[in-house]
Amino acid sequence: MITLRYFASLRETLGRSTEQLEIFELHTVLSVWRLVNPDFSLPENTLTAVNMDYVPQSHLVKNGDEVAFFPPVTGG
Amino acid sequence: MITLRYFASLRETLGRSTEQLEIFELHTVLSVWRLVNPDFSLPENTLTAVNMDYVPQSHLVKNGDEVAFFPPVTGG
Amino acid sequence: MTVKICDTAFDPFVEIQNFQNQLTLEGKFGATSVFIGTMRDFNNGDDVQAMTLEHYDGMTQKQLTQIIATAKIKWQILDCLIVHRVGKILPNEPIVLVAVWSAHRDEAFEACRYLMEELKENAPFWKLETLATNETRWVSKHINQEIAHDK
Amino acid sequence: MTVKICDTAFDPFVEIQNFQNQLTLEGKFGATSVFIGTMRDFNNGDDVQAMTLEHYDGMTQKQLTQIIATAKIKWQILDCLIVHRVGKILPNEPIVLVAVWSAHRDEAFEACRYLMEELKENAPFWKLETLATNETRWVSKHINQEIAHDK
Repeated sequence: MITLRYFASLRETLGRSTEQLEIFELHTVLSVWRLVNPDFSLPENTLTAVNMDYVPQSHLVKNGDEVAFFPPVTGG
Repeated sequence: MITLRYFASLRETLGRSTEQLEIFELHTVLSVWRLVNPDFSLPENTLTAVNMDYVPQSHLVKNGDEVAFFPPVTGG
Repeated sequence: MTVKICDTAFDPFVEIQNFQNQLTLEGKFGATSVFIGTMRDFNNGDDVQAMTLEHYDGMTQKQLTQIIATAKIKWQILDCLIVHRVGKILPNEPIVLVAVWSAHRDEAFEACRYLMEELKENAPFWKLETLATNETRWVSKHINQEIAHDK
Repeated sequence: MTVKICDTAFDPFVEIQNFQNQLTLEGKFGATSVFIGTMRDFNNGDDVQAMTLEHYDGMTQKQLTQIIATAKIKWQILDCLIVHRVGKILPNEPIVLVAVWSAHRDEAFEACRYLMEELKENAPFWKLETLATNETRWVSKHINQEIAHDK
């Protein structure tokens, strides 16, 4: 089981902030996105994190991971 | 009449902080120093100011001026 | 080294004083460099009446802790404090506070600047502005290059 | 734009707060950059028990006012405050405070740093240290290059 999280404008666009997913094959961050959002390609500039560390979209996910997708950050 | 002022270690070395002087000829900051301190050459790195603005030692002084001599500043 | 996330208004000077009072660095620090980001009532040419700051709770703390760890390797920091506001913010309220204590001025200045730039680059915060017109918009790094230099 | 010379101890955070409270810049400033120089109990490898700060009254204010005028040309500063201590100072007491208010972060950071560097370079202050041994010595820029980078 992996947990997916969406933030800010991406959360609003998708209409949800979190969901859970069983994975049975090798998956990258990008392929997980495609699995759950087949009709909506990952917006350019989206940042991706696994277990709260930034990772590239090619990063392999494993069971228990928290995978997050969000737009460029604008704090401070 | 011009006013001379000395600060910090230079004031301590000379044993006075201020003095007044009549000048009757053209004088630069350096020649004024030599006039009042004939036995003590102006220490290297001494900073000079006229009327509270930094000036080079070649700056001409005139009656009414306040001429100051002091070591490198160390504030802040 | 302390990171605080606040969901209500904070007074940056009270935060610094309270933090400094519990430090045991008397006579050891010669330099304190502080940055405070405050909400303006305008941005990108528009009047703004409020802002909602969303963040990724947990990742924020993790990223800021990593940024501080890197700063400690680069400069001799005696201590530092980062406070960041989340939730609904009104103009003139502080958004972020970064404070660094060091023996020397160069290190305090540079580390404070570094922490602030890295925070803006990596900490997962997002600003939703409510304009004077009641319209809302997500602050973007891309619409206007200005924004990347703001605050 | 305010320059204050204090011959008794001052609280930098109270100074900033009082100054900021009388500003009429609500919602206009997004960035405040602050530097505080504090007396340490060591310098150049020696324990220091006190310091006496001499200055050239009048020239100090004139020089600082000129430095601020130059900074205002270089950066869009909304306001700034410089407070400098003179007289006898004990370890852990603040020596100098520089605070800059601006719309944007870059300007606040850069102007604050500039004011501080120019102050150290041009404002007529001199430090006489009293060491733990009761010996006194004038702090010099030349004995040790470190000193130029201190605080």
